[in-house]
Amino acid sequence: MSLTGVPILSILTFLPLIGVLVVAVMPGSGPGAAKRFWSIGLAISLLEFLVSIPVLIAFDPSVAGMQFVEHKAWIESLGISYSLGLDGISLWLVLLTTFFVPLCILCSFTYIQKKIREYIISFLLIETAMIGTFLAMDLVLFYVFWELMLIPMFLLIGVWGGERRIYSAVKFFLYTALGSIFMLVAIVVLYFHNLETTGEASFYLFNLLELHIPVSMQFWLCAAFFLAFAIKVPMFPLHTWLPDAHVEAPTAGSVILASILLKMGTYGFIRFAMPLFPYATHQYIPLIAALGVIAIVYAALVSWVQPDIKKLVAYSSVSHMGYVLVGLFALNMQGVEGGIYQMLNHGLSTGALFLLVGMIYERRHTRLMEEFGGLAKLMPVYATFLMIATLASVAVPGTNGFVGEFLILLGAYKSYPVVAIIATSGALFSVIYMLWMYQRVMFGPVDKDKNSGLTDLTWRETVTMLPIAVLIIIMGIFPGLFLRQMDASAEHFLHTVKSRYNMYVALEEQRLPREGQLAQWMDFIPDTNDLRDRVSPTHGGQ
Amino acid sequence: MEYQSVFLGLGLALFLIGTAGALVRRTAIVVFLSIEIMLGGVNLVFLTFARSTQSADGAFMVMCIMAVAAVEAAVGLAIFFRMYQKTGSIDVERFNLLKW
Amino acid sequence: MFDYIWLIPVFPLIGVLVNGILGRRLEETNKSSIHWIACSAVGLAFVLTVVTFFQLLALPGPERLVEYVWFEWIRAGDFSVSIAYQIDPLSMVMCLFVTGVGFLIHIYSIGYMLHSEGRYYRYFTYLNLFMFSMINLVLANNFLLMFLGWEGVGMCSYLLIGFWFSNLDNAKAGKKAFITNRVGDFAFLIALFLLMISLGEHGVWSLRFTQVFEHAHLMPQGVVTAVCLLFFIGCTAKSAQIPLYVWLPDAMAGPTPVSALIHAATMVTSGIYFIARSNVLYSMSPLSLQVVAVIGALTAFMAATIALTQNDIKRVLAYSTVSQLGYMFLGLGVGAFSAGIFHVVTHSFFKALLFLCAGSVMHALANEQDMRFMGGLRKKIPVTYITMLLGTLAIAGFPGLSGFFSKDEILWYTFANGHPVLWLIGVITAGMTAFYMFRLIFMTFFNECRASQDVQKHIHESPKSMTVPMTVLAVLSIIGGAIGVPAALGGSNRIEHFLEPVMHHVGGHGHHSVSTEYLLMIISVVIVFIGIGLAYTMYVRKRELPHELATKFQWLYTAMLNKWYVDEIYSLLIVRPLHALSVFLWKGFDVRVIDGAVNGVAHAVGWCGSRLRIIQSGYVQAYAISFLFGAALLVMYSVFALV
Amino acid sequence: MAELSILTFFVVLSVLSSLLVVCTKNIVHCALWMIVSCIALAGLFLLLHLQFLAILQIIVYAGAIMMFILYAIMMLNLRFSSGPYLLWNVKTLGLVVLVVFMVGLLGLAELLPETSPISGPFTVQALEDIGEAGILATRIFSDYIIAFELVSVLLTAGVVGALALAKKDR
Repeated sequence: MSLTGVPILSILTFLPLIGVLVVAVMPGSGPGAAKRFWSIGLAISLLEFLVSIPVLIAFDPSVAGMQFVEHKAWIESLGISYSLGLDGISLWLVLLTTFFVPLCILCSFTYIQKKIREYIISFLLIETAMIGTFLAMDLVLFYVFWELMLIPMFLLIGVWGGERRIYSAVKFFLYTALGSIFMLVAIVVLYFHNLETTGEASFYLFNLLELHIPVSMQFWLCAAFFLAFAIKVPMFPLHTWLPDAHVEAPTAGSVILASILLKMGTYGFIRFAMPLFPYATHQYIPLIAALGVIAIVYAALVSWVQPDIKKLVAYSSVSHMGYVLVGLFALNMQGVEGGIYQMLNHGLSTGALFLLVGMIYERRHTRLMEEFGGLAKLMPVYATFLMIATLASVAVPGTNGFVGEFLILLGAYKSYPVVAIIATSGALFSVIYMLWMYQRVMFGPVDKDKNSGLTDLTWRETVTMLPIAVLIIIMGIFPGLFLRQMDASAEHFLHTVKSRYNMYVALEEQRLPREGQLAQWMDFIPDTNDLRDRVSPTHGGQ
Repeated sequence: MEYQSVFLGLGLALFLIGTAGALVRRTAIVVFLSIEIMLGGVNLVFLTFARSTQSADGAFMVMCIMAVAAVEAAVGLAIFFRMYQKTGSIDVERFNLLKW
Repeated sequence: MFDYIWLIPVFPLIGVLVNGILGRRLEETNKSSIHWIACSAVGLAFVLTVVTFFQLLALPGPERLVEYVWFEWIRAGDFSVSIAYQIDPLSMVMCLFVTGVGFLIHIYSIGYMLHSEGRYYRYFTYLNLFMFSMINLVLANNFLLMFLGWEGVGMCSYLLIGFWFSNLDNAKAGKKAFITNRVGDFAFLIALFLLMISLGEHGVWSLRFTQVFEHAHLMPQGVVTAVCLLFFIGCTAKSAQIPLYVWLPDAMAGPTPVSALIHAATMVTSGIYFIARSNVLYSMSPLSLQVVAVIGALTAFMAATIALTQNDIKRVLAYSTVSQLGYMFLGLGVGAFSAGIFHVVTHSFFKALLFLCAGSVMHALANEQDMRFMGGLRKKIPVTYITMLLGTLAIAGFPGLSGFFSKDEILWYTFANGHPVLWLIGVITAGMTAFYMFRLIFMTFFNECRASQDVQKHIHESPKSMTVPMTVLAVLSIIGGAIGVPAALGGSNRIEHFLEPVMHHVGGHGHHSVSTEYLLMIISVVIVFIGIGLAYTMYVRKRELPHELATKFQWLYTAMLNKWYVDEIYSLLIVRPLHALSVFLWKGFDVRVIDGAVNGVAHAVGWCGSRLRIIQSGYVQAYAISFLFGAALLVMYSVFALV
Repeated sequence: MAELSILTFFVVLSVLSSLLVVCTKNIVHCALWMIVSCIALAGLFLLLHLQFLAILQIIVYAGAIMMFILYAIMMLNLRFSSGPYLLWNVKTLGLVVLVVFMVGLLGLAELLPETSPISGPFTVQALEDIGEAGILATRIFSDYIIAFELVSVLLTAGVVGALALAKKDR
């Protein structure tokens, strides 16, 4: 299947935006209005999913670089371009997005009662933003989508959320915006550095990748990028927005937040921060690995003692994303592929968990574990789905979670064994909190009167859950279907980072012949030596 | 030009007097009058320089200022009128809606 | 020739899928079809295993190793692992009894579970899933697929222990089992990675058993020992050894057939299987073998002491299982790998039998488990009585029955390979085993019936579907020893020869004469008889004696009755501090420190604003003054700039 | 000499009347003194030989604007400005700042370099020949046409705005 000449990525990105327009002008009153909105929203998101299928089919796994590239000037005077591209790393994330949005809309039919039009608009808008973020190859374009994503999410939490929604929404917004501001500054600095050295104005990622960035500058730029992405991931200790946001957000909002939005952080690491600043990345490895592994253990322990199911799942997200970081920063094939795979796993299993939590919340209007008990007897189908999601979350072999965690740990053992050993304990703690939750909610006698009337999943809810459950198993048994698509890109990524790192190392050795060693941490605090960097070679590449 | 510094000094003095009045007085109309005095001082300076530099710009500027002053008077007095209708006073210290 | 072996695990999988998806409907319309599907799935797997076994037998000894790669599972970079199976004597022995005993217990379950509460289809789905995982565990040709089975059986065990989840205790027992197993898996995974990394340094990027064992000599001694010990921790969890045995007695909360299948015959022996499988590694590290032997012997002894005082019929059996597993590890630890496996096989026969009989007793007594409310059942349920007695004799090591041969083989190797102390512990344990097992028999089947009148009225023999598997297992318990009759008793020890290609031999026992072997055998037989006699005295003849002893050795009795307080100690030392730490991390650190800092920043900004807003007085003239002030500053600045 | 005395007279009158505008309590008197101040300023314009602007000053300021203000005062029936100041300390501060500002301005004026006269249309010759009204007229309709039109738009807008504001509510 060939897609030459079709701007498929633009279509993919902006199709939901067209949907927004359609929904915005629809007549919104009358008896069937709500139903009409839902069906249109669902139809558009399903259409989007269908559009993404040809991308998967036409995707050539043997190509390492970007595919379906669209590169046009946007604001020419500033060198801002409209460039989209897709490779093996973003392929699955995009598909995950298009896969989840219909499910999210499907699961909101009864949950959302007010402002349905606005709700669907927010959702479609966020879909555009998410896909755009995954596809953008120009830093400004990326930044635009990245920030665009914030607003609908802010609304989703703030308008359709729970009791403390305003606090949570503002917290979410400020946390994320804080990071983005630093990233914006870093982007601008990068741009001017590029302008200075090459005389060309460009925000295009692949132009900037050619750039030689002095080591001390790299250190700070990398810190700024890392901050933005680390907040999004979220990395310990910048994670406290997550539990609040998750608890207050409506179910579908939580799902989107956990399944897709968190991936932007790790995706940002892979796509931008690490290739652009390979030397600084290497310097940061101990820090990130340590924080990642702390997140794994810490969040697992904290989630163990949560009384609120949603909060428990939220903290488990932090733990799982810690794995992703540990994997990515291992900087070897297993770690990186495992990390990307774990991103998908986490999307599926945590998304499923949030959906399931939302389903009982809708029935009982509480999420406290102590309010439940014995649900397995009343809701067997629900219990089955929750069990599958739980098992995936605790990485039982045969589910997708295992493949990801195993590869990550394997990669981590190759790079930093001590970290990896501690990270392995996450597999133990995850069992503790997940089974604890499962037991408290599903097992035991039905001793609360309010619970005795609970009904099992409706067909609509079953339809929502079934694809996820099936995917969890398929990804656990046939990971090759997914991993093979990202092989070439992951290898290319590693090659880029490594080769550029080696180049910097060589330059650093030239720069510091006396010590005969690499620059250390202290060396990165700019001082008068800074001037030396400025006269260092300004060519890119080899 | 002879006496230039006298004219300039007078302009400055008028500006100062006007400013002081605008800052100090509480009745809105008097504040307004003080501002007119400030404008008068400015006008004088403009014209002095127009004469000494032989430029017509200053004179034109004075004409504009006069026009603006007229508009100001019209709109300002209308505002005072409204204020008075609403509160029964045109004391500027009573109007602090901009306060936190 | 072996291209069909992927079908062995797939049959149970089909059972899982069919019952799992259609089961709910089937249960309403056609309940019996559920067990037909499940049993035939396992039955077919068994038949196929037998066929494979004979095909393997047809091959000459050295060629008895066939690997079948089904499809690639995980590949990333230069690391790759496949779903692939390995047919060799060891995996065949394991697979044979796993599917065989599994099949029998599936049949037994029909009678046991048909009228029980809980979803019928769910039970068989889980049971089939267990079979699938177990078959993967024993047939896998690499560590990772084995780990899939390893975790899979743990998961099924969790699900099945908590099968009657309406009682929270059952669910908790299941959770405890899973978590304890995960503790072991933690060590297991570390060992796995360590193994891979250290072999990877030598360019061997593989988890295939054959590859790993072939290149094991490349690894330094210390690493091998570390790997072995870590693997062993995993095995202690799975096979219920000190210090991680605590989950197994609680696991008796599950349905009795499950206890028989998972917690007696198959899953708990996977630790032994694993060490036997990795005997190459263990042989390279004498230290780790030593540890295995000591832990095994200690566990055997300690579990036996606890079993002496328990009153719950299933708990006695559970502790006896722990004790017997200890024997097996003892056997492995002294280098008698085939003897360990031999005991696994015979144990699976008689212990499954014992559990099934216990289930039959409970079935007759309306699910009564406390032996103090049993007694006198000899006449009322004769088939159960006879089969259980046979099982008891087998486990006690009555000469000629299966347990005798396998246990004696282990004890003989222990002594022969130079561990007299461990041998002594083993022999004493054998005596205790005989004692508590006969205590069980006497309390259950002899004397008067102590059950309530209501229950007594309904005592009945179990249906055919239950008694037939029991009978089959009883027969196997009697004759099962025939596959390993030692040369000293005129046998040829067929199982040892069969397993020889897989096993790496450690030490030898050449310097001991046959007469020593006879002597040891006699000693242990005598001790066993002493144990039986003691039990007879205490529980049939002088029945006040146990009570007297209990009062006399009060502290000892209480400690044993409370299982040496191990659960409590764990709770105090590990669970509670961890929980307290977690609460602190959440409330003290997450909420107070991190969120406190975040909200603190917000409050600081808010405070500044509240101070600064005083400037915004709303008075026009005040604004004018500040405007003037700014203008003045600008003017002053330009003055000074010009100066 | 006569010029100097006239100049002195107007300067003194201007300063005095301005001060009285700022200081008198009676608002009507304030307005009246303002008219005097405007006339004094017009006299000074005359001394600068700018007759047209002097006339304009009298017509627009003293005539139109001040009449307007007087009407307003009458309509609002204002007499004296109200009691003690609320913000007297802030205002004192403001006066101090004002003085500083003025001193600064003077300093700035001293420090600025001497600007050489630009030769433009406002030469003495031209003023005598054409008169400044003529000069301005040609400029207004050539160079300043846009500004001029804008001012007229502003005036219109002001009128409309004043009407809208002063109109009674419904």
